[in-house]
Amino acid sequence: MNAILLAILVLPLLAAGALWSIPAAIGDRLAAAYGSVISGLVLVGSVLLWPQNGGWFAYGPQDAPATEIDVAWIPSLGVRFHLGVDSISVPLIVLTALLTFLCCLYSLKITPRIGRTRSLIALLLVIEAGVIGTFSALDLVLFFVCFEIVLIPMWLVIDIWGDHHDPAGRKRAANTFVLMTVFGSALMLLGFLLVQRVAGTLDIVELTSSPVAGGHGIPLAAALLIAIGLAVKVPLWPLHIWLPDAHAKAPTVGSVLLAGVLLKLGTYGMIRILVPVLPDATATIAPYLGAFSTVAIVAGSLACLAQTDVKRLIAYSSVGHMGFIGLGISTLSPAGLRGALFANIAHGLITGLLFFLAGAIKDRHDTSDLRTIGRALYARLPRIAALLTFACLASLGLPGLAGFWGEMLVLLGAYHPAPWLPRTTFLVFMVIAGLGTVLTAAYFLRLVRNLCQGDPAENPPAAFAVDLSRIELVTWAPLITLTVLLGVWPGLLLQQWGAL
Amino acid sequence: MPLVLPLLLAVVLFCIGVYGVLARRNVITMLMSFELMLNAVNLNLVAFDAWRVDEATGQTLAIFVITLAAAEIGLGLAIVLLLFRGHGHVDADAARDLLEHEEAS
Amino acid sequence: MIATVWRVAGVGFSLLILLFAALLHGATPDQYAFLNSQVGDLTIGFAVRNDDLTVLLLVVVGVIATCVQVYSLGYLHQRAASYHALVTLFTAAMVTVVISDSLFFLLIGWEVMGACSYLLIGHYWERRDARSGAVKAFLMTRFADVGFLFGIFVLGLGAHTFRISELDPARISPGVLTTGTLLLLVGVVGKSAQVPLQTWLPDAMPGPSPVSALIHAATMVAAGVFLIARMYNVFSAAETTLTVLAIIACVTMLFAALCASAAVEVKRVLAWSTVSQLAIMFSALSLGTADGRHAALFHLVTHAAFKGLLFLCAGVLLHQVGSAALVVLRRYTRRGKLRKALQVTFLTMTVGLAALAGVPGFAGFFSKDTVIEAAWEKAHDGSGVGWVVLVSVCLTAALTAFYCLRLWLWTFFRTPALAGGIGAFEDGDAAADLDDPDSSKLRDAPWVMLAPLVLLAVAAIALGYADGVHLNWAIGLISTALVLLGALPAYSLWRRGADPRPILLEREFGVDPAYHGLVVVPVKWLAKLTVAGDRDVIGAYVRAVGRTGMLASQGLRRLQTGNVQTYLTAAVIGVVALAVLAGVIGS
Amino acid sequence: MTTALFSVAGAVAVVAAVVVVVSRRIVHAALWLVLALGAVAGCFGALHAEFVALVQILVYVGAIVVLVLFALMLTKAPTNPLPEITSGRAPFAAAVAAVLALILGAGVVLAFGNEKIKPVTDGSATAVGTQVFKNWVLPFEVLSVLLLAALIGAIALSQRTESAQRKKED
Repeated sequence: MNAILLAILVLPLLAAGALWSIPAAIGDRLAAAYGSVISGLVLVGSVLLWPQNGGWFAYGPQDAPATEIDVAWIPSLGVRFHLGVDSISVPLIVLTALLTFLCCLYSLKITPRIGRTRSLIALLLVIEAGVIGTFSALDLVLFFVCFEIVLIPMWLVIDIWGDHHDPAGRKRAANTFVLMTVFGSALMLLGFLLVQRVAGTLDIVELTSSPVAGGHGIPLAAALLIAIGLAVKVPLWPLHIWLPDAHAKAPTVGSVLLAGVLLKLGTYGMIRILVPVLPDATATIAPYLGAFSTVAIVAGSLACLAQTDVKRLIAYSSVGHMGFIGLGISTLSPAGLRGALFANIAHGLITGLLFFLAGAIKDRHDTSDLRTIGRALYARLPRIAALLTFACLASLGLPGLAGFWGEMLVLLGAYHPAPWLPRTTFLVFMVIAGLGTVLTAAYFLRLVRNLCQGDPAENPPAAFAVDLSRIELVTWAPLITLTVLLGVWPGLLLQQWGAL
Repeated sequence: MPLVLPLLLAVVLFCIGVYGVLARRNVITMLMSFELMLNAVNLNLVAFDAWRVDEATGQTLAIFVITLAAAEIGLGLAIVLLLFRGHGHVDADAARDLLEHEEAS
Repeated sequence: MIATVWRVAGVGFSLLILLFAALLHGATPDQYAFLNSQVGDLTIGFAVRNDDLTVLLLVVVGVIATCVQVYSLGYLHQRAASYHALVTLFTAAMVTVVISDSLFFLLIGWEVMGACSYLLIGHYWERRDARSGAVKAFLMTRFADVGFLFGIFVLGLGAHTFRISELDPARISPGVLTTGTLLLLVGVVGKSAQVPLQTWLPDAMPGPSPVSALIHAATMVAAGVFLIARMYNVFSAAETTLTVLAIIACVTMLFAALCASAAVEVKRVLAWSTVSQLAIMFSALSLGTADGRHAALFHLVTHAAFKGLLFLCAGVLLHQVGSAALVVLRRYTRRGKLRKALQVTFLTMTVGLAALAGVPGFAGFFSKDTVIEAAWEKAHDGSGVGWVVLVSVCLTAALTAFYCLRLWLWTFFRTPALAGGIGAFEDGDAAADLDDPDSSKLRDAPWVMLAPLVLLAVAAIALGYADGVHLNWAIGLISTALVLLGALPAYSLWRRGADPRPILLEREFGVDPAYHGLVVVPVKWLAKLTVAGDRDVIGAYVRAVGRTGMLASQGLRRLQTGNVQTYLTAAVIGVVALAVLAGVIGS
Repeated sequence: MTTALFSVAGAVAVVAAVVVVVSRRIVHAALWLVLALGAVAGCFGALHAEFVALVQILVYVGAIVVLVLFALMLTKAPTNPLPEITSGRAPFAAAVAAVLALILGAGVVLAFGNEKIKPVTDGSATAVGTQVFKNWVLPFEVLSVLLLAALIGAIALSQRTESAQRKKED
């Protein structure tokens, strides 16, 4: 198992290096095929890692992570190269591998107009390695390093392959993205160092089994720094300002990975580090975290209602959905945390699908502006429009699809938060978040109404608009299947997280 | 003779040299001020040589410094000449080729 | 090709439900849980159950769905594949609700129904009213469903189980019970379009008529009644909730009946009548007695038959005439064409309206009498709720008779007073009095559409006797008198060719504009405010940080004067400062 | 005796140095530099470091100042007084120099305030030469290389390159 873990971490990196070292003239198709093979292997490997006996070590120190690699790395600083996966991280790793694989597959036929697919594929592989590293790191410094590794390739992806109509805009979006997230991770590193100072170790397993006690002073400062640093990545309102621009300007595959995977780094970090390592301090800040998450739910949904750009709209919807995840974490209750974990996966699948669809619509109309695209997509692109409606319904949390269970468990957690949290406050959050789901429904229905429905006579079909192509069907089918599967069988994931 | 006498003289000479280097516009005057500063150093060396009563080490070093000064002034004046050829003046204030320009961003 | 597959699948699925119901009939009540997972100490998962209520509802759903699917074969040709698929899914969702024993499983069916109704109401998405009606339906029910979800939390955590069969009111504290049931009631009110969440149902009328029949007769709106009947032991233990339910039901039935008497479109009249009839069922449930539950379910079944019938008839009108607006229908009627051309439709619709109005001998009469009887018994025990329900139902019975007769007369009969005039519906329609429409091509619908009509018409009569006739003659007489009381003014007004529609009723008490002003407009403003806030407040901070960096770097660049002496001065100062610092630290 | 001699020479050196840095005529400044360096040589002499004093006069007065004067000629320096011989930061520079003098002076006085010295025991060329060739051979050789390098550098710098000339002709 350790070999597999190491392999899925190293293989994409080596493959990316190999891809860069061969001449640029190998052709886009070949590069994409190569990327597909590599990421497909990683996907297989990550599925093999799926823990047989689910255990959530973060809450039971006696349960060691299922798979572990632990060697000294920088002995003088006490930093170890400590990797391990358990039932929290494996689903996220599988999600990462799946989305990267689908992005590579998608690039076989559909690539950004800027070209240079070879480098794009290589960067995607680097991102994959970085994300998997973050999800499997069990050392704070290693976590930080992997967290940072992801940033630069994504910055390049937005900067180089972004919206070809707006070079200045995509550069600005990329810079805002990288600067804000680097700012956040700098704060996070400070927090880690404070933890190290108090606890004397950087090892997450050790820290989890003997957490830093105390909800004031240095632990509180550390928790605040880590929470803010991770909240930039989540992104939590009001630190979300980089997100809409980055998503709107990024290429389709970039948006998919950004929304599907990168946002999860923040929430994963909260669950992996903040909650178990600094339990008392987290309890102190949890009501504030919950409050900001609730504001994010409402503000994100409201902002969606006034968007005129389909990609921006979906980006803002991520703010709302990540708000749900933040609320779930802040409840510190079994239901809330499981809801957050579930919503992580569900959001990755559904928003990934939504961004694929938005990208498809954008490619066909050469713009993502709702007014320019026009209406009556049901008549012009019936299959894509139907899939869009499906994805919207899934995203607004329709029971029976994946989006529901996460939100439901989060609300359940808010109804019944951890006993040491102020219950009334969380009840208020629950009610506001519940109303936020109505707003969520409102903006998705508005999107469907303004995009899919309408009089076909007034919106004649574009000449080049082709409905669902085969590669699109192939890449989207897994996402659709998993959305439905997780919707009707949430136990598939919930059982992994065991009983408390 | 008190030791502070040559030392204080050296301090005064050195600071006059510093003033000259910092304040004068003519590059040649600046070089001359450098010479004053080097002389102050030499004075120190010789004074401490006398104080320590050892075998003329300070004097030797003073000789070395004088040699260095000769080399320095030779090179310095060559640069001054180059500056003059390039710009037509030897004004340190006007020689601002190192200035960061606004539009350079 | 795909459309054919879905057509066959749709009809087949409906028949399968009937078969399933037949198999379950008489089987011992049983439950079965599956796909469970533990979250903390709670079990979240699915469960199904089988009892009399399940079988009853399965039969109702099966029959109505079969009728609707068959009817749709003739009715709908545009986008038939997606239509039949969605209707099938809709039916499946209702079946889920009916067979579910887990609150979450029920919620899945409950909300999938909402989504399907959204998609089906928006079937004619070219039309503006269909689009907005669909969105409105989904959002209002979704809003209510949030309350429903919270109700599940409260009850589920209170009783420590999410299984309906394990919810024991005796083991739940009264406060939790009241809160939970009230929250569930919010969901029920939204789903069944009761006051104050009633406005979506009339606006859902642009959807295809068979879908309206399905929504109104057997599935979506009936789900609310079903839910309370299913959890009747919990609800009847919560006195406050029942009182609230009674008040809501009584207000709704009168409100909706008044609105129905002023509506000028056949489907809108029927929609309001549905709201009103559902309220009657809720009022019966709010009595909290076994009789009340029985009456409500009896009314639910008869109502499913005659309301399904009526909507399918309205569908025929729409299909054959092209519109169900009274003003259009009058153009045919004034030559007496409509009744003759659409004979079967006329006859079946007459049966349906008679059943709705509660004409003695028809199914509606018997079921309504059961409700009145249950209310009377409750009132007799000295319950205020019983009296309120009794009076409201009686008033509603009269009003129902009024609007049924009005609809029947104005749709199918020439007004003697106007002698062929269009009547009182032409205001606002400039083309109303132009030349006659070409009515020579007007003929009755194909047999696939008529067969369900006939079947349901038979049911609308026969179902009244299915429960065993145990008529209380006094109540029967009183309700007959009430029907007459309502019918007479309708007849006399029609005779005079007048159709007074009070402005308040015609605008449906101004609830919709009020909601628009109170909810939609502020939300739009808030949305704009949020975007502006993101751009001009939060974004401004971010931009300001960037700009500060740029300014600082420009300021630092100024220091690079290019003057050697400046650099030297700075260096000397630095040396001096360091020396001083060293001295200070050293000392 | 030596103290008096040293004081006189030192006073002359300070006055001459001040005139060097404040003089309005650059050529005068160069000539005052001769006096200042000569006075420093006198100081060396007062300390009985004869060889250093001689080298000071030879190299500084004889070579360096002459070089400076040549440079003044080559750069066509005006011989008449200049209105602006100092830049605007002269007062600031004076302040910096004064502060530096204060700190250094205070440090020197605090550190060596009570020390007395006698003139150097042996300031003859023999003593210095012995030192140079006994203990400082390697630095001495390196210094010779440095001088050579400076020589070559000065030539290279002051020579007009062909390309520069061509540029000028264009």
